[in-house]
Amino acid sequence: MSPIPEISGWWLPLAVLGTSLVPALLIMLLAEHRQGVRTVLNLGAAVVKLALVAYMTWGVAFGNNYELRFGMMPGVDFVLRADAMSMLFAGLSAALWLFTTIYAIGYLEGAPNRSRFFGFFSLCVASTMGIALAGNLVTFLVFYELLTLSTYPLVVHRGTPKSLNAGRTYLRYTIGGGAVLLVGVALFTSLVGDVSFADTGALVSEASYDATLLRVAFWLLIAGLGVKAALVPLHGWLPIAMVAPAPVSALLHAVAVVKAGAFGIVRVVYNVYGVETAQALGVLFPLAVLASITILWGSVRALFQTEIKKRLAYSTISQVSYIALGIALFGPWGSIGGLAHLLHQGLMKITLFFCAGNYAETLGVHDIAELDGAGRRMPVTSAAFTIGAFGMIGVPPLAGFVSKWYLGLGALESGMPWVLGVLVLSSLLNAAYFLPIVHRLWFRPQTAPWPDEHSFGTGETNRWLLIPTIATAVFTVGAGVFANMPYSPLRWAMLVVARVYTQ
Amino acid sequence: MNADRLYAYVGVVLFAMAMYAFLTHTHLLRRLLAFNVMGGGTFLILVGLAQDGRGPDPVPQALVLTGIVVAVSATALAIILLRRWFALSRSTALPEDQS
Amino acid sequence: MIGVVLLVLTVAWPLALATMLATSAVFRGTLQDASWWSWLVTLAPIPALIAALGATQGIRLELPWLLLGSVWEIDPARRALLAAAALVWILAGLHMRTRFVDGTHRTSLQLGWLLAMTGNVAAMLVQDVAGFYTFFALMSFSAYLLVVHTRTDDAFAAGRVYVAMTVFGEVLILSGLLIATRGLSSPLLTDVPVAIATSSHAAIATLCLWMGFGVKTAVVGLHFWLPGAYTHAPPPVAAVLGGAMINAGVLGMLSTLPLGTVSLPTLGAFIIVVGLTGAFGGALVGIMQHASVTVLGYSSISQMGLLMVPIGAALHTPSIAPLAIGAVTLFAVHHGLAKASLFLGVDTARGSDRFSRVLVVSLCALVGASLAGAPFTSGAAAKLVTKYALYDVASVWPWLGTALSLAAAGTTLLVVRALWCLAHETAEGEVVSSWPVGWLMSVGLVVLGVWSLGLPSAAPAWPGAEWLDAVSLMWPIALALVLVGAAAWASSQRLLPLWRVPSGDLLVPLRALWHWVRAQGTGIGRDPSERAKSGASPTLSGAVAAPVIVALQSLRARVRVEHPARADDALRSVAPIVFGVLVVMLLLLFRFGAS
Amino acid sequence: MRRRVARHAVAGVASVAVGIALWQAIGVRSIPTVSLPALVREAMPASGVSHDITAVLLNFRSYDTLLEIAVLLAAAVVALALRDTPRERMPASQPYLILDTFVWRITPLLVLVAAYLLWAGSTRPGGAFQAGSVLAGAAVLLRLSGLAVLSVDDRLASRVVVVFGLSVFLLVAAGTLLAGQPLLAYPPAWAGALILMIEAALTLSIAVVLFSLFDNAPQSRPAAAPAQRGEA
Amino acid sequence: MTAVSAGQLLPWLLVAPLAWAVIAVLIESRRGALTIAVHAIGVLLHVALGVALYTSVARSGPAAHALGGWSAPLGIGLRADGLAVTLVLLTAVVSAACAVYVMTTERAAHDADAETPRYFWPLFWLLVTSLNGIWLAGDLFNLYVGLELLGLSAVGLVALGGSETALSSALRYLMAALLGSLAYLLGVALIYAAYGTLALPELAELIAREPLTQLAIALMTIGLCLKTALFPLHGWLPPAHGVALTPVSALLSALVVKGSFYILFRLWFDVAPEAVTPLAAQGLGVLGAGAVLWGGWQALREPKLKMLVAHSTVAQLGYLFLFFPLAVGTGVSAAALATQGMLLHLVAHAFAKSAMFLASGTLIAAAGRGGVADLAGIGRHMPMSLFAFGLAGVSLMGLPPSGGFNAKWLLLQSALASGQWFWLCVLLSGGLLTAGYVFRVFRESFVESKDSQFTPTPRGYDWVALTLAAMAIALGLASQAPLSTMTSGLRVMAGGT
Repeated sequence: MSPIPEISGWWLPLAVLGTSLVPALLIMLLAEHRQGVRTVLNLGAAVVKLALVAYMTWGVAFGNNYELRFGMMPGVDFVLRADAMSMLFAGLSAALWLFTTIYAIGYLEGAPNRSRFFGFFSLCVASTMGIALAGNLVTFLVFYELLTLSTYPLVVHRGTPKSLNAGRTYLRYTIGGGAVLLVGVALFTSLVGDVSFADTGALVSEASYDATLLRVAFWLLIAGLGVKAALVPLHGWLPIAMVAPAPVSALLHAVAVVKAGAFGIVRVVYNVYGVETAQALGVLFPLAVLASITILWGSVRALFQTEIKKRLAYSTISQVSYIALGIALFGPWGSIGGLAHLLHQGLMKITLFFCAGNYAETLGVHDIAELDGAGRRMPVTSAAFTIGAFGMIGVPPLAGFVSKWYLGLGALESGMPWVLGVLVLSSLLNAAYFLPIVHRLWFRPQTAPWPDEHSFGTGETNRWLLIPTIATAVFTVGAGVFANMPYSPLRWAMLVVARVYTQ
Repeated sequence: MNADRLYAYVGVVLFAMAMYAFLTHTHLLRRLLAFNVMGGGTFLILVGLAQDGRGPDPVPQALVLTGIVVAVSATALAIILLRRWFALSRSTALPEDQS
Repeated sequence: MIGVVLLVLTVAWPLALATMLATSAVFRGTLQDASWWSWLVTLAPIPALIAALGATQGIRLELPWLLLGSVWEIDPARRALLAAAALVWILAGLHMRTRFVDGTHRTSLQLGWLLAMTGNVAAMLVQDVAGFYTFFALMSFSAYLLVVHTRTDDAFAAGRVYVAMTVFGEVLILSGLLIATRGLSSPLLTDVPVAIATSSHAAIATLCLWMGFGVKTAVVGLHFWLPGAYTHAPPPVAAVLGGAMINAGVLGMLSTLPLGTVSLPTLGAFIIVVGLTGAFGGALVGIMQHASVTVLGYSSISQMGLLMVPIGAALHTPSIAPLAIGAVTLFAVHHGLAKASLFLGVDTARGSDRFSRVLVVSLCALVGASLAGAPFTSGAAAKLVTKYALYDVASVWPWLGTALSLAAAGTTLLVVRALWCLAHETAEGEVVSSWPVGWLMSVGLVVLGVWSLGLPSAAPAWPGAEWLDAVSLMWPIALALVLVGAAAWASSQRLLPLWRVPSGDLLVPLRALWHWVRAQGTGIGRDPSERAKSGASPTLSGAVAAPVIVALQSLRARVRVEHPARADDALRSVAPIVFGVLVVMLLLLFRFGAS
Repeated sequence: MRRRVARHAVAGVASVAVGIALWQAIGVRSIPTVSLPALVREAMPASGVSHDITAVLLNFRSYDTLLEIAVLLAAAVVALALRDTPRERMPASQPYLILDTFVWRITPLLVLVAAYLLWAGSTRPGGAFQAGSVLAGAAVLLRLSGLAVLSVDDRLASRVVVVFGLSVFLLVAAGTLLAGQPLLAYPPAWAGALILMIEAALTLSIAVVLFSLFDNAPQSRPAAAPAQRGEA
Repeated sequence: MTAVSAGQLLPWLLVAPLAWAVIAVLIESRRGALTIAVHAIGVLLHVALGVALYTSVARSGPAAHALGGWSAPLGIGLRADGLAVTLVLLTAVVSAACAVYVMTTERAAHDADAETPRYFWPLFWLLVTSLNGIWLAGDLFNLYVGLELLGLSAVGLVALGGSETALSSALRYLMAALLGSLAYLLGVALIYAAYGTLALPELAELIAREPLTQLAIALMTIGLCLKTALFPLHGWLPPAHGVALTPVSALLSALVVKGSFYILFRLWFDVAPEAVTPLAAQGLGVLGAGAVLWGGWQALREPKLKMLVAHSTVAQLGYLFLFFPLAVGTGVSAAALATQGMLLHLVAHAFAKSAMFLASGTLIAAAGRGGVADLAGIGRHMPMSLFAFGLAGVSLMGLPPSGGFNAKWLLLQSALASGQWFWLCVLLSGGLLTAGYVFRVFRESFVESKDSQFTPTPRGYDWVALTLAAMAIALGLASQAPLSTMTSGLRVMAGGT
């Protein structure tokens, strides 16, 4: 059945984790000036990890199981396991990590504290990998918290009062969320026991448990995860955390933090409760409402932002909730849309943040108003930004369209046609806050000198910054144009969903 | 009431009184004295109660001897610290007890 | 095989050109300045034209990996529209070529031109929903580059409205498609009407789709973008907007609305009413305009309003759908070519001296006659076919024929007004030095009649003698000419009130309303602190939040205080008390804790 | 002031409560079933000494005593650590005839008493601590009377004496272990001798330590404060 | 080593450190290489003994040793069950780390300021002896002597600082310790009077619920609580732990306070489960909750780094007391979970807190001053120390993966299993407060300021702290084995009281 030899691949998840954990420690120990070694370590680890993840994905597609399990404490196992769902997230992280690493190397050229930065950067990805591969709630929690810790030094990296305050806010939210999540996990475990994630839900016979307590546990879990997923009203940290360096923002928004929350919600609904049980418990509808509110609120707030990164941040709040929305739409289509958006949003948002970083690094531009004419000065970056923005709006053939299409189908399928209205409204708002930027880039003449321009020889900006930007933009297009190709995000989401529904 | 029982009761009274003193005095030397009296009370109870109604028992007596050495050591240590403290601060009470 | 290659080239060739152009721009190349390159751009739709003209048997290509699974096909029913679009693009391109070579903002112009063109022709040959939607969007958004080409404030204002409306249209289309095709993962366009027919939300889906495409076809109420865009864009751009891209919208309607599959009487009637409103309203507002391009723009609104009538009728009475579709196709092709020709004429006139201008205006009058439906023109054919198609619904709305005729009168008025404006406009804009080949060819095409392009084979039996019914064709024109005469006389006597409806009609009050709303809602969505900084008056929410914020801040202040932990000191000084209390407590707990 | 009242009130209540609780509990207590005295009597022959308390102290519960000596050492070490450096010698006092004579007469007597107490410990009340205390008392007396007594200070010799008792005790303990016996399990034949040896060593050390605790107690004059170290 | 049984190993754990205490006194005047070498050998030996004993007991079950060849109740028994040997090993490891820290100081001593104070080593070894004595004791009175030895050597170590604050703290500590010991001793007296024996195994068989016994347990409980610095009797702890030398603080917080707690645990759950009452357990739980909140709150406001860590100890000790209400009067599974959680917390806190103290000391040494605010900008200079501090903080906060998390998890599960939701809130708020004060330190350290000056510190400091912190973390991934060793044979695991 499988063309891959059926190896007992317990070491594979470990290796995937190790490829960022070990470099993280090594890099932290590295002296500040050893730039060459650090770069090699960073990129080498990223490439190796990507290869491992690709191999594992291939294996999982053919039904192989890679599992590492040992007793963590009485009654609780530490489980790393690669199933289709985990590869969805692991693939995203591995791929985007490579780009972000390249980007960060360029971004931080000559900046202080690079060893610390890249150390925690790698640690952050290790946590993301752990979140992806976690095979039960407790293991998930382990890496979820590790993520909080490893991102904090990145958020406050600049060490300015502003970033330190942002870090404090960030912590208040995430640590608080972690605590709530802990209670949720503890409550669930005390009700059901330490159960591993299963395709159709770990909760075998919900009838034997107290439905009210199950609901309470569900909402505790969602509340805990909702902080990172930036569900309104738990989203406050995200715009503030924007003071971090651009690669960090990219990482926070596209790959790591918000995605961890969203992915957690996915796990809870599909692999812990099981989507059918969740539907039976009646928790999906409120979740959809919550996600919808978040989508709209984020978009509305984004409209009023004058800083590029802040606008992007609110956009993230809005966009990430598409994932939660897709999950909450009972039925395969909605699920496909939500899961595909997990990947698509990552690609698009990381592109946008790369671009924002490029503007900041090359031109010193931080405010939207300063972008006039940037398209002429930095055409490639601006093109990438345009692609990302259009993708966010959901313009075909970009990735965002594909997600929206399936979300829309899901909305109708699940009997919540009003969700379609939310999608429409959100798209309009997206257009309303993205298109003016695009317009400024391309159609407005430059009116004032750039605030802080750097020259990078012939190219429009540092090559390390440009290449990942182009790559993710190309992927954004590719994920849409070739949505129906095997191993495309969409197809992988379909594969996952095929395993999630029992009927 | 036999002698041993009496020892025990006296021990109780000593202990309670010394405890009162320990808790109310702020002068460290007084406290130390109270501690020693408390210890005495305890030793009385230890020996008296153990022997009450059962005749002489060498074990509690040995325990008390050990206890005395320990108490002496503790007292000596306390006095050393106290004198040093007094030398440095010209105070006989702990900082929080100085009005 | 050649057919498939052509099909691919139709889309890939202009896309490849666009890619080359972008690459050149990034690397600061000079490709966009080259004369030979401008020819390539101009003639980029050639594969499309060849494919459309040559594909008598139809060509089909399945690309399952593309998007959600794509199917490209030129079927006989669409050949005419595709060919017309390709032609319009080529002819307009000939007018644009000088601008390509030495106009301002060459790169973005060429890029927009190529992309919009690709989207336009591809939308006409893609059969799957996602693909169609994709290319439709590509066309719509790229056209923005063309609309704002002059980079004037007016152009930007027009562009903003254009984009806003486009986005609105896009999401409506998306919603409509989603509602229509629920449960279908990668549906084809042909599935849509069928799916709507069985859907319980047929009316909603249809309405969404109609409105979505209605933005592109400037249905009244969704037309706000059109006057501005036509006015402020270069006339050849208006030509492709009004001659080619508009037809993509028409095609969208024809493909997705459940024409013939389900009866939606109310919606059909509504569409007819809206259409007629557009037809007459467009004419009424149009004749009060002062720029030829604007008048022509309103003419488009008016014409498209007319076009809605058979569509609405077909929704109302499914049985007439085949005829109606044929009529609409014919109408669209005719209108596209004629309107493009007129715009190109404007472009030509603007670059001409006074003498040549007379010539230009007279030739334009020929085209205008066709538009007005004068006998022996393609307009007449379109009109008659339309009337024929509506024959079956005459019992429901007996006044429909009259209304259509009256509308023709309106069209005539508009044409006259446009020509009048054109004749009186002072030469402005870029002077076209070369011989206006494109325009002349377009005039030729219109005059020779469009049906030689190959009418839809699915068209109804030809209404033989009826279309020679000159009276029914002529009286509206005559009426219009009388009116024109009267107006001219009144004008010379200064009897005519100087009404001016600003270009953009309803948009003006809407815009005012928007500004008012914005002014009211300035505070919405801002951070409270920012609001406080800006000195805004306290709001209700602020009043509610204030105590909470104060409490939190005082709490924070307490935490922040960095002095020795006094509380612990206090506790330490009462340590004996605490010990005593605890002793008593514990004794009690042990003594009485058992029960 | 309020706090003072509260302190007295609470301390009174607590003390009375403890007292009453103890009083009551003593009144209703039951006689234990286990009788250690009987066990002690049983084991006396093997203890190596004839006095039961000494047997308990240095044989049955010798481990307690070992730790107790460690406690004493701890105090001594702290005293050494905190002792003033350089030490201000106590000024030689004026010679007081009566005092001097008394001291000179009584010191040998005290040493003798100590020796007796030590020896008697195996058969009747007495033992190392009592002996050591007497010795230490003699030393204190000498010091107070201003007579030359070596101070117990940092010198190696002092330290050797301080740990001498514990060292012997430990050596015996280690010896028993190395002999494969339980800790401090004296061979019955040697028990008496070993105990006496330990007691003797302990007496010396206890005396020195007790004296050093007196001798090294910091003076109350701030001038003598050593340089402060470490954390402020 | 194979031939030596655990029973034979036991006494060496007392003899060896005591011998080194003697040696330490003898070589006190020598500084430098000799001292380091001698004590290094002692430390290695101690660790080796600890490991040997642990493996032996973990493999073949509990061991006992009748001291002097006299079996209890006449003699004193030493007994080594899984819990005791785990704590012995813990003591060996943590004390070794602290010793290495001190040796690093001695090696790097260029100026007198950095020198170890005189007579540190004898007190250190006495402390270790007393700890081992307590873990392995099988006799109530012997525990008293052990407690006193522990208390006096700890007080001595605090006083070694020599400063005014050090002395007042030491005095306060001593007074508390003495009062606590006396309360305990009185309890011992009553127990002996009631049962005629002091041996724990016998007492466990004999003890019944009667007024005298209950009074004795109550007195011992209050005394031990005072020595464990249970809120609100904790007043002595923060100054003492905060002012002591860095490695001393680490020892005190990691091990010393655990000694009295250990006795309390043994008393309540091994010796006299019949005599304790659920209400009293709830009372202790409430005080524990108070400690968690109060300690955390104080730490949040504390301007001095080491004091902050000391307040944290108060809070963390509170968690230990949450165990009582969860294990007394509840079901078997809840009690078992609570026991596991508490024991794991004890161990994890020992590692984490010692690491945190050592890291703090290093940071202070680098900054030259002890305020949290003085750390501004230290992140760039002392990344390793901060990393160790952070890892330790992770465990203290109860964030995974760490021993602290697992412990908290088990306590949570126990609270849920026994239906006592209230403790859940306490556990959570405690974690949040901990996060608050840990990140206060980080916030300062990440400040990028150019003007602050930092002295470099020996690398060894960081490695020691990192090792300890890493152990606290590793405990989060592999807590199964130590837990099963620790809980094997405990009565409370078999059934609640």
